[in-house]
Amino acid sequence: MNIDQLLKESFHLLGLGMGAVFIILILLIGIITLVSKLVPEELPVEAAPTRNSSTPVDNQHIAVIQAAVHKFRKSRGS
Amino acid sequence: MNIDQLLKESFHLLGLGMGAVFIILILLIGIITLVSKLVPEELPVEAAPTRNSSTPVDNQHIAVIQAAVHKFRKSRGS
Amino acid sequence: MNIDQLLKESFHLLGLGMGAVFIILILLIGIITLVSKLVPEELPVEAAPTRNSSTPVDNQHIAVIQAAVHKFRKSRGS
Amino acid sequence: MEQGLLQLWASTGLANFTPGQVVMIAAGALLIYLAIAKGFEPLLLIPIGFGGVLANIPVADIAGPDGLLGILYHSGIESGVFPLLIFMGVGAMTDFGPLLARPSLIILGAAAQFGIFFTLFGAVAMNLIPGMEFSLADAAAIAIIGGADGPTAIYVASRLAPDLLGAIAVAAYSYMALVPIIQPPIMKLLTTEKERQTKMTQLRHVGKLERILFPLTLLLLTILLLPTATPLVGMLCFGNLLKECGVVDRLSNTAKNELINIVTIFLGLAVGSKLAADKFLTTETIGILLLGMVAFSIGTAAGVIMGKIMYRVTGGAVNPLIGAAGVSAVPMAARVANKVGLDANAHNFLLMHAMGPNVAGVIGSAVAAGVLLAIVG
Amino acid sequence: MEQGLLQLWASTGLANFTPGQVVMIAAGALLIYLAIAKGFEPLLLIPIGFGGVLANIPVADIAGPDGLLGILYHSGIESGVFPLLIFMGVGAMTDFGPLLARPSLIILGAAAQFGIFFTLFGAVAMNLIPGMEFSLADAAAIAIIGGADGPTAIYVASRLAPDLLGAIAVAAYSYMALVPIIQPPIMKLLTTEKERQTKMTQLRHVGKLERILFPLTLLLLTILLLPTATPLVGMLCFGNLLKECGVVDRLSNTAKNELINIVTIFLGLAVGSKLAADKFLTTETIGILLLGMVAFSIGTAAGVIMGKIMYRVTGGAVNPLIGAAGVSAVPMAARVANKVGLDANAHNFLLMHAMGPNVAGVIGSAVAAGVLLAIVG
Amino acid sequence: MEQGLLQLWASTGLANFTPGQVVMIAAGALLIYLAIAKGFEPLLLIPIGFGGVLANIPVADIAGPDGLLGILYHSGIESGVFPLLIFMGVGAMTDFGPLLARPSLIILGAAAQFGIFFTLFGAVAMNLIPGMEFSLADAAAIAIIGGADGPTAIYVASRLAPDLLGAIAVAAYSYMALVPIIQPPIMKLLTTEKERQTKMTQLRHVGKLERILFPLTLLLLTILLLPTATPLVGMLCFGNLLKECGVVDRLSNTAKNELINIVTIFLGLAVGSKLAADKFLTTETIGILLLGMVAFSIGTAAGVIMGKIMYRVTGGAVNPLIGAAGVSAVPMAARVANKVGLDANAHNFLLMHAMGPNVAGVIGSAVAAGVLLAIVG
Ligand code: NA
Ligand code: NA
Ligand code: NA
Repeated sequence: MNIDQLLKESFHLLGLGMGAVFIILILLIGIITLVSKLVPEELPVEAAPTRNSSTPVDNQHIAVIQAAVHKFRKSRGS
Repeated sequence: MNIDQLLKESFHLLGLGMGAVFIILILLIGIITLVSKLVPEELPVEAAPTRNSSTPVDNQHIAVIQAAVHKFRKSRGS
Repeated sequence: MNIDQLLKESFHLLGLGMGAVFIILILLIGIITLVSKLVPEELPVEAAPTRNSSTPVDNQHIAVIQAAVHKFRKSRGS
Repeated sequence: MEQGLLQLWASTGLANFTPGQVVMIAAGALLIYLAIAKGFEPLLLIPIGFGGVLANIPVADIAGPDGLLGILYHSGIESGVFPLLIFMGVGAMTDFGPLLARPSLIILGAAAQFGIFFTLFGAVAMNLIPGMEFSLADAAAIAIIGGADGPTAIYVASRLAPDLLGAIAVAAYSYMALVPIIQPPIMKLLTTEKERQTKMTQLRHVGKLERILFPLTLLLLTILLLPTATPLVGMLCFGNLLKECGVVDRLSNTAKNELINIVTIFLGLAVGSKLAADKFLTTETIGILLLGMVAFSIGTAAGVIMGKIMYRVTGGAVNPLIGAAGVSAVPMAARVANKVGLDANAHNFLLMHAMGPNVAGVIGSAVAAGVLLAIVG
Repeated sequence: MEQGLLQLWASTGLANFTPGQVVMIAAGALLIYLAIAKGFEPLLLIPIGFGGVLANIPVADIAGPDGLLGILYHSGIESGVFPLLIFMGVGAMTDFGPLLARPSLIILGAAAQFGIFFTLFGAVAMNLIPGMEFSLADAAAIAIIGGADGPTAIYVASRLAPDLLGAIAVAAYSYMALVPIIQPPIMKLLTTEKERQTKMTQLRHVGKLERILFPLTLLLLTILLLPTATPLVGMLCFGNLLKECGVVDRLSNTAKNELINIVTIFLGLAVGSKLAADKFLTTETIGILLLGMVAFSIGTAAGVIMGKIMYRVTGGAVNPLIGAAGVSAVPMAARVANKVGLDANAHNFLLMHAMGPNVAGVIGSAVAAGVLLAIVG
Repeated sequence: MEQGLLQLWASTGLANFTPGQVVMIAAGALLIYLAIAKGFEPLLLIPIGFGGVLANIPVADIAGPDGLLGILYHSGIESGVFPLLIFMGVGAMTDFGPLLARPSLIILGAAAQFGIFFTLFGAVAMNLIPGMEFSLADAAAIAIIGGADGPTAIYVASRLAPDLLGAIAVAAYSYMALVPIIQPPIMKLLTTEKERQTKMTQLRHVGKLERILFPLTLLLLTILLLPTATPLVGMLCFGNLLKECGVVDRLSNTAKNELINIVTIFLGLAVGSKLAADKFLTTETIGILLLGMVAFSIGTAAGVIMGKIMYRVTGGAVNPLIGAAGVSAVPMAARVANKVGLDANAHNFLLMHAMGPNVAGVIGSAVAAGVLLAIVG
């Protein structure tokens, strides 16, 4: 392709590309808005921080902490 | 293969397959039983939870705990 | 290659190889020494153990510890 | 400009969809829905379902030889690498302690494999129905669904009937998720209330040395008798040895966490590539779904019946319900046995007792796979 | 002996260096310096810079087809696998909540893509300069730098102009690192003090179901309209679905941690292989660096101008600064918007408001990439 | 039926074993035993031993081009990728601080490489024994065992003598595990009680900038003088830079944990594939095992002798024992030096002082590997 053809092609691409981007993202806005209307409102509870029960750390924690508390207790002579 | 041959073949496979499964798993039962007899009994100690010494968490634990205990101490005014 | 050539070759390799190893490692000593002179001395602070803030463990720690301390407190009847 | 617009339109999905692709994208979405909303084996069915959606996108050719899914399929499933690595991870996760504590229950895991070989028979018989055409290799690959073990099914299907792999994997994982629905009626039908109430004695302690020797002896036995099963059994044993030997925890932890997670994502997507409409939307798929259900049911029944035999033989020391766990579907089938046991007697905890037959079922299916690969492959 | 010494000398770097290799090793070291000392996108630029050094070592041929970098390039970038896996990880990390809370702001992420297509134009126009020779494919690959999104740029370049990939990746990541320097003057030039002081109302809470449906609807839309964008958009949506569905946390955690880390190391090194002197030290590279800067600037300006339009239309409810975040460069550009907003009004926190356009920019760039691949590829 | 039984029997291991395979399965089991019960480098020797078992299973052909081990070998070892990734992980784990604190001790890591080149000589001389036939490339690959560094040995062997790789890797890791038995007698023989009691002054603090500059300068030096060593040295330096630069901790953590674990599993299994009976059970293997032992001993002796020279030159400031750590075998050899030092003087802690020569030995072996690859490769 010579430079003229290239410029013409890229002019086309500018139009097509920005067109596609705007069409798709505007449709996305529409869909999101629609979905947010259709979906029943949820309460923003966010609940208590659910701890992942699969981690083996917790028992270790507790062991270490118990040891620490025990030591502290002893050091206080109680 | 026509359907007759196929049926014959799969009948064979049914016999061979279940035969192999039962033979191998029954031998496995035998071996496990034998091994459990040969291996000296272990006491089900399960010991104290051995901590993996390569984890860098422990020192952090202790630091955090010390801080917590310290804070607690202070808050009790002792 | 016959055995004579092989022995000659490996004799060469012995010389070249140990030569290369010593030259490169001695140059490395020189460079390290030079760099250590050029680089401004740093104080060996090592600071407080900087905790990686991306780990989600800390909050868990604190929660667990608070629970432990709370329990301990209660058990002491204070 | 107009030409560009035409070119762009010609490259839209709308202009290129085949009806089959639309159906299969809906099917992929259904799998995702079932996985998220109903808890159907989400670790596998979300990647498989999503892979199925991606595989049916027109123009993009993501499941083609140069697309991501095609590359994953070629390098990981065609080669057999992914299911074997999953099996290694399963080995690193599996506690064979209950099986070692009471090895006689292994026989329940053997009986449940009857589902596999009966289904093989059924699949071949289906050829009598016009429109169905299953070769012996096809039938064997379908039958392995009865093993109730995902990686085994995928491994065998990739070797014997790659074109059916998508349907086989979907059926295998779907029925595993449906185990709590499929099994209880069969279990209740075949057992009496009194049998179901049977309590079992506590399991003995199993020492470390026995645990280490187990994967090695299992592998040795398989080597001697059925080497075609050794890729599967070998990787299971390897993972378990890493776990039990106690000196390479960093390797066993990686095998059962990051590595199995990575491979699960890749395997799921790659299996999804076989949900392309032209391969999946055939009458064969309906046959596979039907046969898979039969396989699970027969396997469950065979396990329970063997459980009843053991109940008699041991004078009531074995609860026949745990026979159902012999199909594998680890650990779901063991939980189902526990649940049905609790329904009969609220103080009857069968879970640990069912784990033995449950993991024995994994071994049993791998052995069955070895026979199929040896004779049919 | 002498022969051996000669052979050894002939195999030293000193005896084999080309001037270009020396320059490129220095360039690699510069990237490493900028990454460590100046914080320029270190996760990518350290591996890329180091890969660039390794690629320019004489004799060793590490970037050749049998060298480590060449193997990584061939298997991970030529195939498209690495950028797609990174996109999956990005999806598993991305919170689309702010975008869902106020979807109208997505339009800002669309406007900023103007930088891409204007640069395409500019790249083609550069052919007027003697010594520059860019094909349409080259120009499209360069233009995508304006998307301010690393994996998208690498993916498109690997498909349209692999020879330019090194320069394009370096430009993309460097300018992303320079966003805090490039954007503020443009943002201040185009907005009034009053506009910059605009406060925005708090975002609404977004429920779990909306979050789960979003990746699925986004993918569906892309399938229908622009399937060539579905590899990128699809993997982004897949990662996000893993994150939001809540039932496969072990997969999403692996996708956004270990897996993306491993792929980042490999991708960086492999991109570095394209910094080999003979491919990199060309006049084209200078053109690419210039055009990349233009792309970022135009994209920023287009985003801000669209922000001003929204400011008018909404009667001052939208702060135009957040338009600049539409270029993506996640999350840097959103932080810059927040910073410039704080400069104008110390109580004006725009970060969460800018995150919507910011992640919309990722989608926008992927869509733009799809158009380029559809028409030019 | 009979035919099927015959077919099944014909596919058992029992019917297909060659005596060599039986021996090699026993050898694999022995490696596993030594790894678990005696602590012989279990991270590598368990996967290698298990891989050796799998490789010698008749019928299954797991080490063949389409088997799992064959695929891992082809894609990871033949390509050189696995040892290089291991080296990256080693770099990310290695603390070069002690080496930087007292660089003169690097010379000990140089001297210990004498074991490599002397063994090369010995391997060639072995050709005088009837039945032994080592080419120069074979001899070089065997000699590198003296480097006491697993990935280096595997990398060199995969390039120069792939058929010997199994024996070389097994020898390298076995002797590394045997370092606490091999080294002390040699160390005690060559040193006086007084020398062994020598205390060393505390190491200076090494700043962050020196640590960052070290991998870069080491790489630069290697590029200038010995580019054939740059794949190994480069990846070591890359890993170390990730660690020391402090801005990409997520990458260095992955490199030294999950990634190195995954690659270790794969590398071990793949090396095991080279324990197939027909390649391993040769008189050459006996030669390799003998020569490997010689290499370790000579290397240790050379390091200690250089230590004695430094003891003299520095007027007793260097304990000659730490010279033995120069063979690498990180960190075992450094611990051995510490242990022997403690035996002579219960208050003499040499560990940190021995770490410098120890990691210098890694670099020294990589340099030696570069020479061998340059001249012989
Ligand atoms: Na099973
Ligand atoms: Na963008
Ligand atoms: Na060494």
